[in-house]
Order: sequence, then structure tokens, then C-alpha cells
Amino acid sequence: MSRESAALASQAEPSPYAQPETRRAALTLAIWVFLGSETMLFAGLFALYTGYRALYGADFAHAAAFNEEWIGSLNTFVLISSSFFAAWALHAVRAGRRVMALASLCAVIALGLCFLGLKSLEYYDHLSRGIAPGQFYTFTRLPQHGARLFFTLYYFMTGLHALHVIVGLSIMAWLLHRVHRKRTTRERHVELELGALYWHLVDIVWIFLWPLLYLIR
Amino acid sequence: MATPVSHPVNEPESASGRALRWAFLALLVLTGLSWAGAHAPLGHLHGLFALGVAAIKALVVAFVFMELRHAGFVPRFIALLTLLFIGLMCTGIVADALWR
Amino acid sequence: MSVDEGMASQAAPRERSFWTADTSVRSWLLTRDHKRIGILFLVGTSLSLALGGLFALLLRLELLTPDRTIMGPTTYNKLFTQHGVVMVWMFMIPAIPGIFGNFMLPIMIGARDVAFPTLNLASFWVYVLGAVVTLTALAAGGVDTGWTFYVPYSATSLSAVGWTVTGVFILGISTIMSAINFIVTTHTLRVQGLGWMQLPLFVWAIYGTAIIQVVATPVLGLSLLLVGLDHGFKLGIFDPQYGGDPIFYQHLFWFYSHPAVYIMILPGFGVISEVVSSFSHNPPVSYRLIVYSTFGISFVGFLTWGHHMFVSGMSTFDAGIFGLLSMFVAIFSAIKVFAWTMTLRGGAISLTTPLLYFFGFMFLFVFGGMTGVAVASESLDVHWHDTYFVVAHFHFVMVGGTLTAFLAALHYWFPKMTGRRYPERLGIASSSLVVLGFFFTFMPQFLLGNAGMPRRYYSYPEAYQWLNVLSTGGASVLACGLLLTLSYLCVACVRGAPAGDNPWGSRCFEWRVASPPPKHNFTELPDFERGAYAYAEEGGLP
Amino acid sequence: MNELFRRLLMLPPQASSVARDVDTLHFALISVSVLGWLGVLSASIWFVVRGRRTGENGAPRGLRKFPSWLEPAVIGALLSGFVGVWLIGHAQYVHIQTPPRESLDVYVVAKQWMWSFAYEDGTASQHDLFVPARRPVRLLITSRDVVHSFFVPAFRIKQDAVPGRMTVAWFRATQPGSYPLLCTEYCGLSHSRMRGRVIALEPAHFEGWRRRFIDRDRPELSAISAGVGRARGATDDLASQGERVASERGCTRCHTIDGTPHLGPSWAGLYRSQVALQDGRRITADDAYLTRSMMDPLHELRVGFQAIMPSYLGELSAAETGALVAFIHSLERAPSAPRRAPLPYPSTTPVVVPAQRAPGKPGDSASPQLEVETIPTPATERP
Repeated sequence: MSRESAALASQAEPSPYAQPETRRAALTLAIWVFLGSETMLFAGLFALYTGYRALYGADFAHAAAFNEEWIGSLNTFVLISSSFFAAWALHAVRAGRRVMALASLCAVIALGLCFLGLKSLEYYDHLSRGIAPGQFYTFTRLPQHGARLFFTLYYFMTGLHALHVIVGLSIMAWLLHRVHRKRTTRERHVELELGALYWHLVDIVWIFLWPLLYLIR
Repeated sequence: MATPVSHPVNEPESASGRALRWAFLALLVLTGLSWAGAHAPLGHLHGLFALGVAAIKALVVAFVFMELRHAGFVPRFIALLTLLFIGLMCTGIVADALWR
Repeated sequence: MSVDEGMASQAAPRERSFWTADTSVRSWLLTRDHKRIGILFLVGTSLSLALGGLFALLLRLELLTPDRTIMGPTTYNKLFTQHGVVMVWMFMIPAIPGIFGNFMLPIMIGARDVAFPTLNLASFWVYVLGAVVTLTALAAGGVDTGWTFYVPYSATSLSAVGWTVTGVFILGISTIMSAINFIVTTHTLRVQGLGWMQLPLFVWAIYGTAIIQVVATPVLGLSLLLVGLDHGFKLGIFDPQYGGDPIFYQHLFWFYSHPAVYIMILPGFGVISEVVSSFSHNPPVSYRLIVYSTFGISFVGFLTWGHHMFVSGMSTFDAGIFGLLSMFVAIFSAIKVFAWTMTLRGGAISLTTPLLYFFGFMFLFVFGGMTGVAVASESLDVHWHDTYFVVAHFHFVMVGGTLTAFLAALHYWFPKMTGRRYPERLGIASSSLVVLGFFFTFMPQFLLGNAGMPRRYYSYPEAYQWLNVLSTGGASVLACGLLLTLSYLCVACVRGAPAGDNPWGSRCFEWRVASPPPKHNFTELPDFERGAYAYAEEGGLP
Repeated sequence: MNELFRRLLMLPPQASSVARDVDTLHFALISVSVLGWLGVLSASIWFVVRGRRTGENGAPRGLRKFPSWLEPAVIGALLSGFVGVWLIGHAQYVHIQTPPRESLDVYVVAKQWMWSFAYEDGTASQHDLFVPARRPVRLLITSRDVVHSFFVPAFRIKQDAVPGRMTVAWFRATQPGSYPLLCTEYCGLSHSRMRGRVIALEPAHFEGWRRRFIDRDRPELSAISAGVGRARGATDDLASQGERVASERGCTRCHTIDGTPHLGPSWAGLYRSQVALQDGRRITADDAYLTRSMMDPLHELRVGFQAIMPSYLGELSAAETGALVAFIHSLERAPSAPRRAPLPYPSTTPVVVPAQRAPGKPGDSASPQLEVETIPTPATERP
């Protein structure tokens, strides 16, 4: 008891954690809570989507046909692969295979950029046809209210998701840097676990966006 | 005597490389299945099918990639709770949209 | 501020308190110490309370006469919006968790700090940033939409909607940061041997609140984002001109804002549970029921948002479901009231200011809660919806509940935080002023609502004047009470008599450390094995 | 008993078929609440008084054992009480929300900041809703701009007016009289002035009002009911197009059409009148000036108004601009001061409305003249 008190008093800026293991548990719990919270950010958009789909089912079905299915599907493939590589990078770090981890992280980033590229291609295509959100919507082939709402939602959902992809990519680049500098190692790699979890959540969101925005017609 | 230590946390068993590869394969197959379903004559079951497959994919990602199968009660509970609340919100809005 | 001299009486050499461990300005502004962050929040939220209170007083002054008294309708509309925004997001949501949650929760579970001290500091500065952005709206001409930001009005309003929604969005980020910290701290940093069912009830309350915050706040963030985009760029997802449905916005908003009511009141419940047990020197009756009802509220609170929309044209079926669920959520609060009352039974009661605030709480909150049951019954809500009855109801719950709990907490933990005592007589006087002033501010508003006066009314028929005058009079008494409290607490910070470590004879964990606590909370870890409410053991008071 | 409670709680008179029932639940609930409240308070005070006595000696007597049935009993009692309240309240709500079959339909259009009403046969009115007493009236409510709410305290009914949607309410006035109509959903600057009346007439008088309205004001019908009646093939001349543009583009949020002072100059009697500008000039408000004011409003600002109007250059098409000018032209002969006396509000006692009743004293706004002849004609008069 007294030794512990002395230890407590002597530390200048003590970490609140008595053991490093607790820090890891705390961070893991925190990221899960954060991911749950993050999902609720999308939840509102999903709820709006279902609500408007209930009101404008037919319009939504027509409008979804104007989203490029091949881009959406390719992007699904791209994001799932990147998610796999993120998991693989963690696996490699745990096994102490640094080069493999670096390669996997590079793959994650490359695929993420590829996703964003395809997404911008699709945005460009849409915008050039006048498929834009809200008041800027001038697509004459689908003049219905439902179609405009569908595309407004499309922009909000994919835009918010793309924002998360960008954040995720920055985290991945940072992790790449750390692994490269051997700061993230076999012994200490909790940040990689957290980053990968975030990236997987981004993937899961897209897994639902794909059918909602491209497939269900 | 009480000491300021935390509760021991086990290092979660990491997902094995084999499991990751299998999960990836499963995800690719499911993606293909989802795409095929969109072009199959399923009628009004389209939506149900696409979302069902998506749910399975999300579960695979969550349980294998995100290591939920090794995680404790709390992360699983959080995941469940989040799903529950999304469901609630959608139900509330759709119920109002359909029946008013 | 020096508060250490008062404790020199203790014989044993003591570690310096967190107040004096380092006195540079930088060490305060960039502190990672949960206690100092609590003090920073105390300053921030008190300023917000003062500002929101000033707005309220101006509003009440305007309503002295049926028509123009001191301001025009445009100013009036902007003021009540700012009053709501400031009070809800800058005072009531962050106050009790930010101040007392931060200060007490780690001590109560035997931790040296919260799980993420830097995140904790960030949450304070993000709060400041959010507050500044929110108030920039005032400089930018004010915002006149009401704190609910209902579309399409908020989308078409010419006022500074953008600043306000951005500010509130940022405040939401601060809330989520704090909440994550509290959840993780409670899970991972409890001292060994301290089980969940031995936690002080205040910890439970903060924990339950934090869960609501992480679930609900993002939904508010999203809805405000959509309103902001609609207002700034006409991307109207709710715009009826483009087939959008303004009612969907209300769904999203109340999915957040009904649980937000519990975000505001649950920490108050936690305070009340502590106060009633400490001052009756009795363990709380049915600890388990109180804990379970906290979670009942957290969860069922999410299922009742539709009762804000009974007259929006929702189907009778939906209304029925939401109405029934709203009744269930009332049960949980009723259980708590029952438990608190029974805790007094057979206790050895010391009648002090915190306990008086407890009575103020029971007096006001119980009535507010019962009118809550009344407005939740659908046919009555049709008459009361959006009238002053509703205004009176939620002020009884929010001010009568949260504000009195806040004041109770402030007096209860004042000796712990500063090591000094406040003047008890002035405390009793000001608490009577606050409770009476409050009662006369809002009781007439129930009657105004009955008579049919809608809320957010700049001018009103003359027949309502006497009730409005009464209400304004009450508000001035309330303001006097609060000013009195502020002044004697400020003086007591510097001049108060030394309090000693446990002036109330409480058994709860935070009273087992020094007052004020040393920088790292514990010079030596207190005995956490004797429970926080172990009054029955060993007979008399310590 | 009913009347005592009603007066004690300051409720308005019970003037609709549902009011009495709703109030009964209200009284019961409030009484029980107050009793419960007093119970909790007196229990606490009693415990304190006893606790003080023992407390001075320093020793709490500790928690005495509870009878084990107390907790479930309390919870059960509360639960059944609450569910009971819900059952009654829900049944009443269903009744309030379900219009009877044989009701008279009235289309209600809310906009900032006025109410307009149109009947199936083309009759219309603004601010004042005329209904027959003792007959169910179904309201089909919508809004042209933001969310409003139709509230008649004496009827205990309320229904939001939501743009882009039609909501339904109904009532049956039990006796003739004039009842205040309020907007309860905050809708901007003049929210608190968005008041009207529901005037319940004896069925025979109501028929008389309706026939007279149709005989005299037939030409007006189409324009007034344009908001809801467009589908019924209303004539669509330039001025009524202009009226529509004015409300769709939000002009009427600042400019009134009946001379009431507001943020912007009223349009009543504006056309070709002499106006004083802030730079000292006086000019005639002709077509050219009106058009310039829409496109560059701050250039020639009138005395007494703030520089708050945005430019509509590029916002309004040429056709819309023309229609607006035509609409303002049509208001040329509208009186430039409010013709309606301030609303007699609140009327705590229902006014009995025999048409032959002697008119009240001049200026006595508490007893409105409800002679059918003095029904305000709509402000939109055209040459």
C-alpha cells in the first residue's frame, strides 16, 4: 500500500493507467463506442432513405437505374479488398512481418484512392448530366420529386461516406508512416488495430449503400 | 487491499491468416451473388435479397475483420445496440410515412 | 485563488491540493487534470447560465405588457431562440457531467484521472469553440428560428442560421468526447474490487447519460447539418417544394431531443440520489431499482419521440404506440421519486442547503413530471401542444429539476472542491428565493397554457396580462436568488471557513479523500471495500 | 363541478362536442397529480420532522425493513394508473382525429401570417372561418410556406398545417359564437398576430351568409380559393397569378396586401401613389419603379423602411415580374389602412349571434358585430 502511494505521488504526470494493458483495453472500448456513435450519424440518413422510399418507391426505383451500376459494383469490390488488406496488415504486424504490413497498407491506400477516383468519376458524370442535389437538380429525364430526393440523398450519403474514406485514408497514411519508422511494432500496435476498425466500419457502411443506391430498382 | 489496477484484459486471439482469406473469398462470392440477385427475376423480393446479402457481408466483416468473434461482451453489445437504434429510427419514420 | 491555508489544521503533512500544485495560467488552461477541467467547465457553463438567464429576463420583461414593452418582435424572436440554444446546449447538457462528472467520477471509482485526459481537455476547448461560434450568430444578426430549427422556416429564415447550427454541431462533438471518456473510465479504471453494483449512484447516472449522448448526439449533428445545407445552399432534403417532408426533420430532431431531455435530467437524478442519502445518513432505498430505472430511462427514452408530434398529422396508431411508451418512461422517474422519499424515512436528517434544494427538486420536479404524464396523454396534448402549458412543464422539469439539482450539487460538493464552507444561512435564504421565485415564474404559465396562449408569442391578448406580470415578478425573484448564490459562493471560495475532509458525515467515496483533493486524487488509496452507502454498519455518524 | 374546475384552471369555454370529455380527463388527471404531489411532499416533510428529532442525537435509526410487497405494489399501481390514463386519452384522441362522415368540408390554407378558408361550393373567407353550429366541420389543412398550426382553444382542437401535405381535423361547435383561432407553431415575425376567429352561426344564418357571399362576390371566388381551388379550373388572370407568385416567392412575408404595417411597404393602395425616398426624392410608384424595386431594392429605398430586402434579379422571370406588378395594380384601390378592427380576443364568453342583435357600442371590440352584412370582404379587390 505505502509503496504504491509513493509511486503515485512520485510520478510527475502519471498516466491514469496502472498497467499498459488497461490502456489498450480502454482504447479498444473507446473506438467501439466511437464507431457506434459514428454509425448513428449515418443512421439518420438511412432513416430518411427508408422514409422517402416509403413515399416515393417507384421514383426511387427509376432513379437508381441512372446510377452507374458498374462503378458501384467495382467500388464495392475495391472497398472490400481494401478492408481485407487492412485486416491483413494487422495480421502481418502481429506476426512481425513488417514488409508484408507495409505492402498491405500501401494496398489499402491505393484501393482507397481508387475508390475515391471512381466516385469522382461518377460524380462528374452525374453533374454533367444535371443530376445534382437540391435546387441544382436539372435532370429533365426524371423530373419527379422522388428522383430529385433520391439523388439529393445519394449525394449526402455517398458524400458523407467519401468524407469518412478521406479521413480513413489519412489515418492509413499515418499508420504506414509509423510502421515504416518501426513505431508500430509487433509489441505495440494498438493504433493499427483502431485504424483498421475504423476502416472496416467505412467498408460496412458502403456494403449497405451499394444495394440501397445501385441495386434495388 | 485495494490497488489501482485495472481488470485484466486478455489479448484477443488474433484472426488467423486462413480465416481472413476465407472471409475475403466469402465476401467476394457474396458480392457476386448480390449483383446476380439484382439481375435475377426476383420481383419485389429484390430489396429484401440485396439487403439480406448485405447484412451477411456486414456480419462477416464485423466478426472476422473487426474480430468481433474474439471480442468481449461490450463491443458486441455496442454493435447490437447500434443496429437496434437504426432499426428503431427507420421503423418510426416509415410507420409515420406509410400510415398517416 | 488560494484555498490551501484553510487546511493547515491537519497534523499530517499533506500533498498540495490540485488548486495550488501549479499556479501558472498555462497550467490551468492546458491542464489534463480532471478536477481542473471540471473547474473550467464550472466557469464556462456558469457564464452560459448567466447569459441564458439574462436573455430570459429580457423576454419576461418584454412580456410584461401585451404589446411592445422594450423590444420589437424581431428581437424577441431572436432572444427566445438564443435563450433556448444557450440554456440547452451550453448549460444544461454540459453542466453537471462537465463539472461534477469530471470532478467526482474518477475519485468515486478510485481512479487517478479519466481514461483520456487529453481528450478531456480537448472536450472543454471544443466546448468553448462551439460556444463562441454559437454566439457569433448574435454578432451576425441573431437567429430567429427557435431552438428546434423546424424546417422549412429555418431553411428560409434570413437570419444567421448557419452560425448557430455549426456552433451546436461543434458543441455536440464536445459532448460525445466527454461521453466516450466517462464510459471508458467507468469500464476500465474502477479500482480493483469495486464492482458495478457498488458504484455510487452518481456514477451510474453519468454513465447512463453518456450512453444516451453517444447514441443520440450524432443524429442531432446530422439533422443540423442537413438544415445548414438547406439554409445555405438550398439542398433541401426536407423542402416541400421539392417533394420533401418537413415532418421527417421533426422525427430526426426529436429522436435526439427527447432523449436529450434525459441527458439533461439524469445527472440531476444522480446528484439527488447522493444528496438525499448523505443528508439523511441512510443508504438509498432500493439501490438496484434506481440503477435499473436509470437504464430504463436511457432506453425507453429513445422510444417516445413521437409524442412531440401528436398534432403533426401522424396516424392514430403511431400516436397510440408513442403515447403508451411515454407512459412507461414516466414509471421509471416515479420509481426514483418513491425511492428518494423512502430514503428519508428513519434517517438522521441534517437540514442544510443541499437538502433544501433536494426539497425544491421534489417540489418542482414531481409536479413537472406529473404534468409530463398529462401532456403525454394524447387527447390532452392536442389542447396543450405548443402552448405555455408545455413551456411551464419543461421548465418545471428542466429548471425545477436540473437547475435545482445543479445548485444542490454545487453546495453539496463545494467543501470538497474548495476545502471551504459556504455560509449556511445565506444558502438557506437563497435556496428559498430560488424555489419560490421559480414557482411563481412558471406556475402562472400552466394557467396561460390552459387558457390557450401559444408559446413563442410576442404579443398576447390583454386578458392574460396579470398572469404574465406574476410570471415576470417570479423571474426577478429567481434572478435575485441566483445572484445571491453567485456572490456568497465567490466570497466563500476565498474567505470561507475550512471545511475539513467530510463536513457532512457522508460515507460516499469522494468524501474519503482530502478537501480539496491533491493533484493525483489520493495520497493513499482510501478503503473502497466499505461501501459508498455503508451507513448501517458501525452505528453512528463518523 | 365542471364549471368550477374550468374556471379554476382558466380554461376557455367548452364550445365543441369533444371539449367536455377532454376537460373531464384533464380535471381528473390534475386532481390525482396534485394529490400525489401533496402525498410525496407531506411524506418527505414527515420523515424530515421525525428525522430531525433523532438526528440531533447523531444516530440514524437506519433503514427499517420494508414490507416486501411495497415495491411491486407501488410499481403496479403506478403502471396501471398510467396505462389507464393512456387508454382514455387514446380513445379520445382517436375520436378527435376521426371526422364524422356527414361533415362540411372546409379547405384551410395557412401562410405567413394569415388564414384563408375555402368551401366546396367556392365560398371563401380570410381570417374568419364561418361554420354552422351543431354540424360537424371537417378541415383539410395545408400551408403555403412554413409549418403553422390551427388551434381553437375553445374547441380543444389543434392541427399542424404542413406545406406539401394535407392534414385533417374536425369539430362540431355546440353553440353559435365567436371563438379565437390561433397559430401555435412558431412561424416567424408575426406569429403572435396570426390570429383569426371561428364564427359559428345558426345553420340558417350560415346558409344566408353563404348565399349572399356567392351572389355578391362571385367574381372574386376564383382568385381567393386559388390556393386550394386551382385544380377546379379557376380562372387564372395575370393578377391572380401575381398573387400566387407573391406568396410562393415570399413577398407577402414582408409586404401586406391589406395595408397592415409590416417590414416592407404594404401593397394596398401602393400602385401609382406618391412615395418618399430616403434620398429625399418623391416619386410615383409606377410599373417602372415597382420593377426596379424588385431588382435593386436598396437603390430607391422608401423612408421608414430598413434596407433588408434582397434583390430578385435573376430570381424572378419576366412573366412573374409582370404578374406581380399586375397584382399590385389590382390592389390599387384597396384601402391603405387596416379595415378590420383589432381582433376581439379572447372572447371568454361565447358571443350569441342573432343577426338582428343591436350592434355594440362603437369601439367596443369585446362584443364583435357579427351581422352578416359586416362580414369583411376579401382584401383582394380588383377593378
